[in-house]
Amino acid sequence: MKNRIKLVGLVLVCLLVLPLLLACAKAPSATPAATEKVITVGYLNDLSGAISCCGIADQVGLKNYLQYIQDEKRIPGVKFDVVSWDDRYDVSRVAAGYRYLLDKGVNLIVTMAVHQSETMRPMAVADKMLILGYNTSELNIADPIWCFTQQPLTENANASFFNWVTQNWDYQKTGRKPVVAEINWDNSMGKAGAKGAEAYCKSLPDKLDWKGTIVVPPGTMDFSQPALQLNQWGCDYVFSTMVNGPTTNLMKEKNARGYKFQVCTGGWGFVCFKQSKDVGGKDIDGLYWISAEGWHTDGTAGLKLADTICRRYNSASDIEKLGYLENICYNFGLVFGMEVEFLVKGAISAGLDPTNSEVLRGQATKMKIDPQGLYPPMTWSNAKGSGVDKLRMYQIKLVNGVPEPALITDWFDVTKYKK
Amino acid sequence: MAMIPGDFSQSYERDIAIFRTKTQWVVMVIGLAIMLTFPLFMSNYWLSLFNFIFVTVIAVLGLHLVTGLCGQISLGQSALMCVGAYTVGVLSVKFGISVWACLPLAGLVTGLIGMIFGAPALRVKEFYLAMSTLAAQFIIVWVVSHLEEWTGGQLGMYVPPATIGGFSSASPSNLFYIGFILTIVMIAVAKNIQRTRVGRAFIAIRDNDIAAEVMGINLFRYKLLAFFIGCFFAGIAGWMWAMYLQNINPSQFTLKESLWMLGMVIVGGMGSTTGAVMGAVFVRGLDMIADYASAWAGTVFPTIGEQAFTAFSLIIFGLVIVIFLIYEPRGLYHRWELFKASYRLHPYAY
Amino acid sequence: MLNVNNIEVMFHGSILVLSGVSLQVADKQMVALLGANGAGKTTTLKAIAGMLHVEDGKVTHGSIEFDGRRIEKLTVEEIARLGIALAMEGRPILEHLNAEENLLVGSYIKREGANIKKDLDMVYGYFPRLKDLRKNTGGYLSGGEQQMLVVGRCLMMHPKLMLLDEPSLGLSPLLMREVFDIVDRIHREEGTAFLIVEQNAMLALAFTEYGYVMENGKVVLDGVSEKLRANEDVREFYLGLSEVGNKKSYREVKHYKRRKRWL
Amino acid sequence: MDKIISLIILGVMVGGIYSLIALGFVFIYKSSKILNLAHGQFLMFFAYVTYTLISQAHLPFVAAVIIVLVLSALVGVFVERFTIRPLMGQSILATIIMTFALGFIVEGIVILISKGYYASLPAFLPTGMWKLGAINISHQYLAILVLTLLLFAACMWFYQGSRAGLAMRAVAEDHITTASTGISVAQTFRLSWVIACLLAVISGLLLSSLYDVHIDLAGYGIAKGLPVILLGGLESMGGALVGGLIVGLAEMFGAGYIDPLVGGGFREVVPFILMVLILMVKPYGIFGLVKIERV
Repeated sequence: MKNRIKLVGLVLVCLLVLPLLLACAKAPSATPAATEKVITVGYLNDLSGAISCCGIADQVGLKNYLQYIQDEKRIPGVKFDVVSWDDRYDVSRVAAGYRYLLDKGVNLIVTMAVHQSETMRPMAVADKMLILGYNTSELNIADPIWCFTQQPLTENANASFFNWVTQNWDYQKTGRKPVVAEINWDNSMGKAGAKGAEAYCKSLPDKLDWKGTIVVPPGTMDFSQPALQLNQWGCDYVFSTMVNGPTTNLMKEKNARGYKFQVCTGGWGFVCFKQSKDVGGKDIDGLYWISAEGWHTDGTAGLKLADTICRRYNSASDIEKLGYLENICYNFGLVFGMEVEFLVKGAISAGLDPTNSEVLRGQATKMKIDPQGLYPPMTWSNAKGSGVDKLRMYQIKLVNGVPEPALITDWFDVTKYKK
Repeated sequence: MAMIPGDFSQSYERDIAIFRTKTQWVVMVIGLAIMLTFPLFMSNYWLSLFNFIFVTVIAVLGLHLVTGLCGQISLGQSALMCVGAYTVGVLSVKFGISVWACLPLAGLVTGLIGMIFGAPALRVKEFYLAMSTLAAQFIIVWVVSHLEEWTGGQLGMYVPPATIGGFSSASPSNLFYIGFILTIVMIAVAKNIQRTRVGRAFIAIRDNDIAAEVMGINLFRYKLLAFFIGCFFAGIAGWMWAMYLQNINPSQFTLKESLWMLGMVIVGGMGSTTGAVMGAVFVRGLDMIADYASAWAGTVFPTIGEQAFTAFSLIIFGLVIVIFLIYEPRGLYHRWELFKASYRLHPYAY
Repeated sequence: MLNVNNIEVMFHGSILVLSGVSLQVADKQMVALLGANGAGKTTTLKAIAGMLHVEDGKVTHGSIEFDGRRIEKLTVEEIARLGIALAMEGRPILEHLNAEENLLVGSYIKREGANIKKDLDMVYGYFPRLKDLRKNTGGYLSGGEQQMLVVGRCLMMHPKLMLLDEPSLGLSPLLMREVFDIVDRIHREEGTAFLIVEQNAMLALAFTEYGYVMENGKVVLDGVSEKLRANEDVREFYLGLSEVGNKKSYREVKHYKRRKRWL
Repeated sequence: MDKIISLIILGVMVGGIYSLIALGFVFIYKSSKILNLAHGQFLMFFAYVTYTLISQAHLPFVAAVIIVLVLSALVGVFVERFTIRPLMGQSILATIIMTFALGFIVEGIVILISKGYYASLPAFLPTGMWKLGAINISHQYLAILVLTLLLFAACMWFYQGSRAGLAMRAVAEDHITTASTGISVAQTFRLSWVIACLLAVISGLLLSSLYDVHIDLAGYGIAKGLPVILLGGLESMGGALVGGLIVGLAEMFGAGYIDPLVGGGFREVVPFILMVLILMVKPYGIFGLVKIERV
């Protein structure tokens, strides 16, 4: 008895002391071969929580693309390594994740949602760490900029959707304005989307009949009341700034009750075809992909490349089971990979050290990116540049099982509607 | 508390003293001095981990006073931290009050709000009380996220760092010193509350509140006081949290965190200040170790897939807590006491 | 039937509570176990009923036999199924269950469904008051009613041996008498053996056939109840009488005598 | 008017689902005074396993459900034996934290199985609806409501009318006293965990016929289950039913009428505000057992 107590006590003390011992040990640093530089990319996103359908495909895309660069020797002498952290869509885990990635010696961090980059921003500024985000808020891209964005501000994305509605609504034939509304998660993404949509729709009272935003807590499963409300409003179009999971629940509810409104999701509300198909079958209402100026100018080419890379690095059963090809987020992951490629290439061609986060940030703010024939030359949106305000929109349709984007709205400058 | 055989406490003061021997003092001072040198050689990673642990320790100490000492189960500690954090944010950003001045204010405001949610404690007991504090968790976060003009709502707000001259809490090493001092002060306060009249009244209420009332303890007053003090701690922790992240967002304060804080009190050992500190350090440390262990496990079994990381980290974390509770349901502190006792008595069995 | 053979009980692996306790209860016999507070009476009962492990205690020496079977290692419910029913001290009724459900809990180990009704009637026969209170919540019954309920619940088990721990605790003298009368009736009519722990030695000895006196974890005296009642020391310490009928002032009790005599 | 009636109907239907979730909590609480914080995870786990059996092993739905029911009974036995029984006699809070940690393990296992992906079970309940003017009643919700009521009736009968139920109530009151009457406490515990796991399977399946199965289901179980049982009273099945309906209705009306005024999300806090108000008047929930205190 006595010995057991002692033993357990010792083990406990050891457990408590272990962090201290670990602290004294050197942080594990990757030892690159003499000629090779290793760029460690930190990936912080949701891999198992509410938006996992996006995070997983995105991560696979990023990894595949970096592997592709390496295999094709597009940047000689540079190896890539990806370290991931799963934040389970829980903001309280983001700070821990940031620390973890930093400890793993990452050179830059790729992330997704706005709350993730926002939480990391003060620390990133202090540590001089470059963050590539997917979408952003105005607060996030205030000076000093350490967070860069791939996509429009959420509010702009939503505004551009309603812009599309005004362009395509047949006012003569119907003899009325389209009735529109939004349904959002009660979090940063949802609130930003609602703000943009409301500002836009209210600026065009003669073109849109804006009914308002329904806010549901993240994690909500039951959409019976929101669906009923949307139906009672008599909505024609409903834009959902929720990721695909909850949106499919809303669509299930809508289809089960035979409501008439059309649910559309897009912008950075992800396009996870696989799940939508599982739920809605052929009745997928509308999946829209809204991109900022400078990125995805030709979505078709991007999807074609995604097809090649995906088939090269993933087994057919995985592609089928997890539906990477049917998930636009896979494509977004590729774009992150391209961003990394552009930054590193730029740094090397300027004769700078690509493992230095500050150098990469410098490249991000001013570099011309070599498109390699995929994308036309463009500049990194200097945060408040046109990139986040000027948008175009594609509609994604499945053609023979392969998603094909069709351009439906060309450049649309959201700033025009802002006061 | 077991002492060296033959050495007895001969006065009441000595019996309730925190440090009863000179050795304890010396060990304590040396330990603290060593901790103070951490920023000299540790990386920012470890320092900010410590800062995170400081936040947790302060909040858990508050919960320890409410739940461990006074027996009022509270599931809203994380939300009350939210109140503290937003008090700093709103007062410093909207009203231009110095961040330092916000430190006591955060505690006071949180304490007062905590009293509102603690008020049902007079009528409501046990789990039902837990639920009125659970309501606090949801209501506070909802209110904060809807006072958009002040708090920025779900978009969150940035909080300026605390500065004196050139000293700014923005760097993890400076924040480490602030957090360190704050934690020591809060531990001392908690430990001393426990030793006073108030602390003894709390314990009486925990053990049998009807009997305590009969003995002349004003239940309402003391229960409210317990909530005030506990939430004051949460407010201080909230201040520290705001300094630690500098970006506060209502969704950072989750129910899961609140539940874990209760878990830390249990894992540490109910009713002991040292236990509360041990529990906070243990659970946070374990969380981190589980992450590292699962990253390793992920490289050993790469075929499992990308989610092995999360899955293993959850499983390892849960498993250690489960096994720990099976073998020591009375908490770390109890085990620590047994260990000390058997160590002192070595080589004699009894 | 029950043979407690020189048992030693230790708590927390270090605190010796009983040492060398031996007692026997024969078939259909009524036995009293007397002693001062802390003498180890309740612990003895708990050892027999297998409840020591709850308080981190165990029988470290000696044996307990029931119907020729060693039972000191069995669990509480196994012992209960052998036919030993323990009515613990402090009237442990199940508070939120009503009186009848409390009784039904006692019949749980019996498999035949039809007899339960008969058993209930039997218990109501002994305790007519319970029949009126049968839908009342147990926790709100009065002390005497709760005691009846406990005894009734044990009765539902049809035990061969019933262990009663302080059935008279906190009851008025009148109720005390009533409880003992009923116990006596049960003993006569059902043929149940009883081992009764009691502070009220006079009452207990009046109803039982044999008695044991415990002190400091040992059985110090035993004998036929009649003789014990006549025993000078028992009279002095437990009955508070020096001569028949005359009350004795406690001030005159010589405490050393106890030590001299019994150790 | 249509709106009110629609909201009432929705409230009752959704409330039925909440009651269904709460039933699992109440069952464990009634027999062992433990608040099983892992119930949400169990719901999700069994739904996932069913999905995996159907989609990966290509089993027919009924076979998959039978396998999962058997599995859940084993899980119940296992959980009781290795996590709950060692803590018998210890602080209840320790046991609750234990179930909380258990939830983490179950969540981890689910992530291992699901790899973070959503699952959608095939529809096994009647689809379609009745239209009464602007109001419509979905067959699926109705079927779930009916099944919930049947499940409640079965559980109530089990508790009030069966011998095992009586044993469970006795064990909940006092382990030692109950053991001294020959009832095996361990067996009773095991039975109650097995039944709770079976309930988790049934409610998990019913929930996943309405919604996608994913990690959020666990949190949903806790967030909706707890206010319901506290409103109704922790020990009362009838309370869980009534509490579920109250929460469902309150949420619907909160969302329908108050949300537009305060900017959304009010639905989430309505049950908690209601809960605090009701607890002030009835400290042990609407139908909860009042603690009998004698000093």
